[in-house]
Amino acid sequence: MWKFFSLDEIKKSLLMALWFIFLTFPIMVIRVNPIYNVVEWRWQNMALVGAGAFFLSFLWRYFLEYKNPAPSKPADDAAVSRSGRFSELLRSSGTRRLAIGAAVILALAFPYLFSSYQVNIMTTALIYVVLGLGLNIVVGLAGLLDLGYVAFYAVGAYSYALLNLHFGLSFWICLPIGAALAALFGILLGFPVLRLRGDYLAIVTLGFGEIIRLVLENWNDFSKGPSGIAGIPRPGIPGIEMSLNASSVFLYFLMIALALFTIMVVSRLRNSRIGRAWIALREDEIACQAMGVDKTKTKLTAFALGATWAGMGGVMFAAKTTFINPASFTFLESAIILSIVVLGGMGSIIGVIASAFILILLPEYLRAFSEYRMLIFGAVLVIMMVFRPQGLISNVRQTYRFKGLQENKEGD
Amino acid sequence: MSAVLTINGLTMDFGGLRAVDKVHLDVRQGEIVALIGPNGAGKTTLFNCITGLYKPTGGDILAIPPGGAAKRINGLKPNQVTEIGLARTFQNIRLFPNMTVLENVMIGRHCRTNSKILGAVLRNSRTRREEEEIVAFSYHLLERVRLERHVNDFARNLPYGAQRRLEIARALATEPFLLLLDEPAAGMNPHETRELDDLITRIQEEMDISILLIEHDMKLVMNISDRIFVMEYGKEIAVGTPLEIRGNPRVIEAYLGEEAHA
Amino acid sequence: MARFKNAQSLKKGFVLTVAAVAFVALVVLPATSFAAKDAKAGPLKIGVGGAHSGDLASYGLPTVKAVELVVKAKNDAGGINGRMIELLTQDDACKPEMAVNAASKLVTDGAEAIIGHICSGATNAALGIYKDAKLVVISPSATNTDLTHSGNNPNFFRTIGSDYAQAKSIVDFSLKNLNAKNIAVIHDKGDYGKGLAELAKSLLEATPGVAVALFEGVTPGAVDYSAVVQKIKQSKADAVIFGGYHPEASKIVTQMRRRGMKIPFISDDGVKDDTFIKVAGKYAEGVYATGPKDTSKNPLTIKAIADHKRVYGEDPGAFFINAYAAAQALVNAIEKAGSTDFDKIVNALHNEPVETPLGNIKFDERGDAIGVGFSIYQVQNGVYVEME
Amino acid sequence: MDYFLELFLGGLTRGSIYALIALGYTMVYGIIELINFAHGEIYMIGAFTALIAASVLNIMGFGPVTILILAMVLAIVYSCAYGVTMEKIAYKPLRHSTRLAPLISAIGMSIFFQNYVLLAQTSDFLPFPSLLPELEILEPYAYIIRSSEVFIILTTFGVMVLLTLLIKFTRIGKAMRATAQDRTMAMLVGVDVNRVISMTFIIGSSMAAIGGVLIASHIGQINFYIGFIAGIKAFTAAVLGGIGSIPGAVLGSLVLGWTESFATGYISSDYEDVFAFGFLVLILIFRPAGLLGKATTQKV
Repeated sequence: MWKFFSLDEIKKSLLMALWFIFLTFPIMVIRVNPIYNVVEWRWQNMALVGAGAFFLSFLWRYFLEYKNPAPSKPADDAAVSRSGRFSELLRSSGTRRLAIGAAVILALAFPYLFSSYQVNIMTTALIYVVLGLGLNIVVGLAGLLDLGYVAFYAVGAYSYALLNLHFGLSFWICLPIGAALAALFGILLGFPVLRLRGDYLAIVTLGFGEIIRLVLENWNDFSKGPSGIAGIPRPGIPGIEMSLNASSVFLYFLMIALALFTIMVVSRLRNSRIGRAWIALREDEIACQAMGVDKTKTKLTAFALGATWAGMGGVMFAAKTTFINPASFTFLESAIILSIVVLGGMGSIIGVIASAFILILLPEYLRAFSEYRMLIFGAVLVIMMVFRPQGLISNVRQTYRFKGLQENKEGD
Repeated sequence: MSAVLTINGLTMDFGGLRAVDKVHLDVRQGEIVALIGPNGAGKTTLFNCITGLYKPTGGDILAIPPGGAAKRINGLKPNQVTEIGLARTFQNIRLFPNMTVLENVMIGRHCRTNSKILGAVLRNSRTRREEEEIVAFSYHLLERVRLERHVNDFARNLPYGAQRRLEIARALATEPFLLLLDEPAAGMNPHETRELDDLITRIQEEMDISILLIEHDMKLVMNISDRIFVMEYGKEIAVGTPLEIRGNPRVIEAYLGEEAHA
Repeated sequence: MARFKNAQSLKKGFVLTVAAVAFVALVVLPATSFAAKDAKAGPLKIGVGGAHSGDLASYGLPTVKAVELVVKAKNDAGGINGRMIELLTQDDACKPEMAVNAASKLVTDGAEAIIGHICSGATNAALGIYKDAKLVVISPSATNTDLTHSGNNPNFFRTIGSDYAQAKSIVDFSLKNLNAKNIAVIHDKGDYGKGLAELAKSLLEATPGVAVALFEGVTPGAVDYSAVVQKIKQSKADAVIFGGYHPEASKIVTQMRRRGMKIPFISDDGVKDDTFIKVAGKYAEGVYATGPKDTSKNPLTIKAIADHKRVYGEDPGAFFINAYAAAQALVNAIEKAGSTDFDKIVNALHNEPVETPLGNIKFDERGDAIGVGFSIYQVQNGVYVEME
Repeated sequence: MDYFLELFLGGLTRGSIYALIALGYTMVYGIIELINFAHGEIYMIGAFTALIAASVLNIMGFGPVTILILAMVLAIVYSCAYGVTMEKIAYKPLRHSTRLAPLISAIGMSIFFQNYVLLAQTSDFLPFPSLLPELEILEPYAYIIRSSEVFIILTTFGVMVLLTLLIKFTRIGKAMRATAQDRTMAMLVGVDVNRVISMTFIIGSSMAAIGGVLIASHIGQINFYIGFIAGIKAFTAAVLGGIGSIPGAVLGSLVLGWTESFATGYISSDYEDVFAFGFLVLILIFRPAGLLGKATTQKV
């Protein structure tokens, strides 16, 4: 640590500061108003940038060094050995049970401890947990880079809104219908893109997401266009009248139930025949096929299942906001959900849950400096990727114990 | 002895380049057959044609499961070929690095099991039983290739020789009647090669699986093969027992000549 | 054969948990109720919701300042019926999903009436929550016709003309003053622009002898609009009505004029902006745009702007006057109602006129301010001039 | 026929605009296989730098030619500086991690830069002075084509030819090709891979800056979001043409420009982007590697 204050290091930081002063000069210091031909000089910003860059460059180099202790050692192994301790903690069933128990109690008591605003944003965060876990199937497990996941979210939301508007169908009927329609769209998208790999897949899915949004925006007769659909009912229980507060609490518990259901399904799938096939497909498509896995079927199930959760999330979203319009389903939304998956650690359930809470609640609690919220969001994405590219929780696989083996091990 | 694999006049073109030129080859039940030839002779391409990774330009590939009818397999997808009962390993190891050793083998069971999504979610007794069987079967295979101590390790952390053995176990998990090994001894030290020699023979004898292998290690080839096919520039130039091949002047010129240079 | 055991064994618990959650939810729910509305003793809290961050912040922040000015004046004069007013502000960045969170935060924090929100979509999303909480909402800028015309929102009022009123004045002007017979209607596919264009289109179609030559949307931010301009030319339209904002309008007008098309270009409030004139330069000359009636001569307007300059040191931004009027109307209604009872405030808003920069206003049965409407402006020598 | 010709020219302009940005995308992708989502933001920063420089120089009383040259040079310098800094901070530490990590990092950079300019400057649209001279010989054709359009089209093709020559014949070009083929191997035979990647970002950013100045003065206004919209389209164009291929990027951009222009002209502009993306999907179904991309048989 102390070597970071040597003359050499200070010189490096000074250079960095100078570089950033140069870099940010036109944008940070000068502000022009071409309408009135006025130029404003903000010299104080220059000092801020200089000081900030000077100190941050220390931190940057320190943490980068910390990440790669010795240049000879590949970064990958170092990361694994350190994350190992945490993973170990997660694996020991005692701690696990305790943690899960605490989480369940907190989740149940939450609406009675906090205000309805807190309940509301927690519901939003839970929707993203479900979305993150759903996309995790496609990206994290099956390794298919999907930049248009928001399309299925939109399908779910509009299914509920439109079916309710035209046919008066209730939330409870629309939830499975929304999920099924989204799954259908997942398969529809899946077919043409089966042959595409990597980045080609990425741009086509992105295009698909945009197409869905544009159709919703332009086809007024169908979707009411950009002005959206208002007055979508919140879910209720037949026969029980609920106040606003009660219905938001009810929605919260519904979301908890859906999230738990998602967690259960995803964690079971992950260690099943299908789940292993997804992971194998991600790891090596050719070897996977050669081992008897049907690529087409496996990819389509991943797309369809991933889309199903987005569809359910969409129905929930429509029920929560009671108003939807196409502006809620932009590429940025897909990017945020993808960030949740990658930040959490590809394929890790707990990681995805944690990162959904961080990424969705962080901006809410940053309301105080709301102007800087997206700036911070962008920076967090970069910093997380630089210092922890494998995500919060790296790949944890199921372990098996064999009786004969343990005895052997003791003999070692 | 009846054949398990018959290849007639197989041809594979890449653009204007003919990588495999009217090759005839057959593997009989219970045989260990080696396919040798200098680098670039088209051996791996031939493997890829057999296992469905490439679609051959011409010719026939017939797979004949023991006690079953012959099936023409050109143009089938790789997974369909595997389902019929042909399994392979790769020249440059292609394991699933971020899965555990056991899971790698479990993937091989995919085409022999059939639990669906619903089963996986409900975890009903049938699925649980199937899952138990998969684990037991896979563990048993790992014992066979002496990797049982590594079951829960990530495949990427295995030493090189162990990765080769794991690939064989994974292929065996698909219950093939013909195993195709692409340079199984590449990169192994003499001790590991001897172990491999033993392993291949045991697989053939104990599990009654026919084996077709590509190999450069002449000692291994001569030791274990019943017959040897030799390829050069996409063409088949000789067939025979190890003894016959050893004495074939054309092979010595083509193959061993290159060895001498190297 | 080795025996094995699956190390993960807590999946069974999930089913139980789900059941437990459902049970608890059902049992405890009826017990929860509102706690916020009883707090009548403390200060009177007014919520201000709208875009305070992101690219639309410049539309939302002036409203906060306007309300602050009105509230400060009222508090200095002793508050409403002895109660001091306290402001709660929440950002929605003009996004429906954030508006819902903002609205529920305002309700939770005990707001008793709302000024806002800014964008129609966000307002629409937030209204449901306010309606359930029985709070009056007055927006200075949400123009979507359905907000008042649908009849679903008895708690909603606004101090700005509806899109319908604006579309009507655009269409009337085009037909009567410009004698157009074959009109191309273009929009920017957005909430505001497309809504306006749709209304204009249906008004035109309802007029005998008038045809809609073309009805199309342009993609905002696209690098080039020449194809649409060609299409307008091809359609032989004798006027263009554009619904949307100035960045797209200036690109279209520039391309039209460069190609020698001299037909009138009539647009909306989103184009009545000085940036439009600066960007389009000489091509802006002659362009028509609707905007709120000019109230700059009203002494109350002059005073409000002077106050803003004194307190904040700069000229006020968009919707400042509308927000100022909204705050005055709200304060007046609460005062006249004598309480924060929902029905009484609503009644006062409909029946008790108040003197504001927008004139002496009260609200019609749908919630639109009576007498607040639009004028047509034209760019003449580089400035917008109100037409008679 | 006139109508067709005008749509054709409109599509050509549009395509050329996309191409100037798509070239940078395709270069970076070709060398390090990274979808540089923030490339559009570099273009936006180039345009802002030029606007700021031009305004300051204008107030200082410089002539139009000096302003054009200085603004262009400053835009290039700053775009390169931002491009290289971004590479060092957000991509270089990630060279050995999974494919997705740099992509997320790029999305983060894109969001960061947008908000950086939004906060430091403004969210409003700003008028951009038309820096390009009006060509007198084009005066009779003013109703059909503008000088700025001619500049953009010529620059696009000029840049394409120069880049192709650079990559084919110069030392750095050869080093780039080597790095693209096999980074480890290139390193072993003595190619300074870090320098090559920096050079790639410098060239890509310069093109973005040139594009930024030309396009902004053609359109006449900018804000912080222009880079994102144009960037997505340019990326689509690069993939359409076969990402990694320089003539492919130009061809893909032109095809995309024409698709949009003709779809608007003959069908409806309501769905122009739907046509653009739909066309992309269609092309990729039949040619999974894009128009000029090489369909590689995966080696086993």
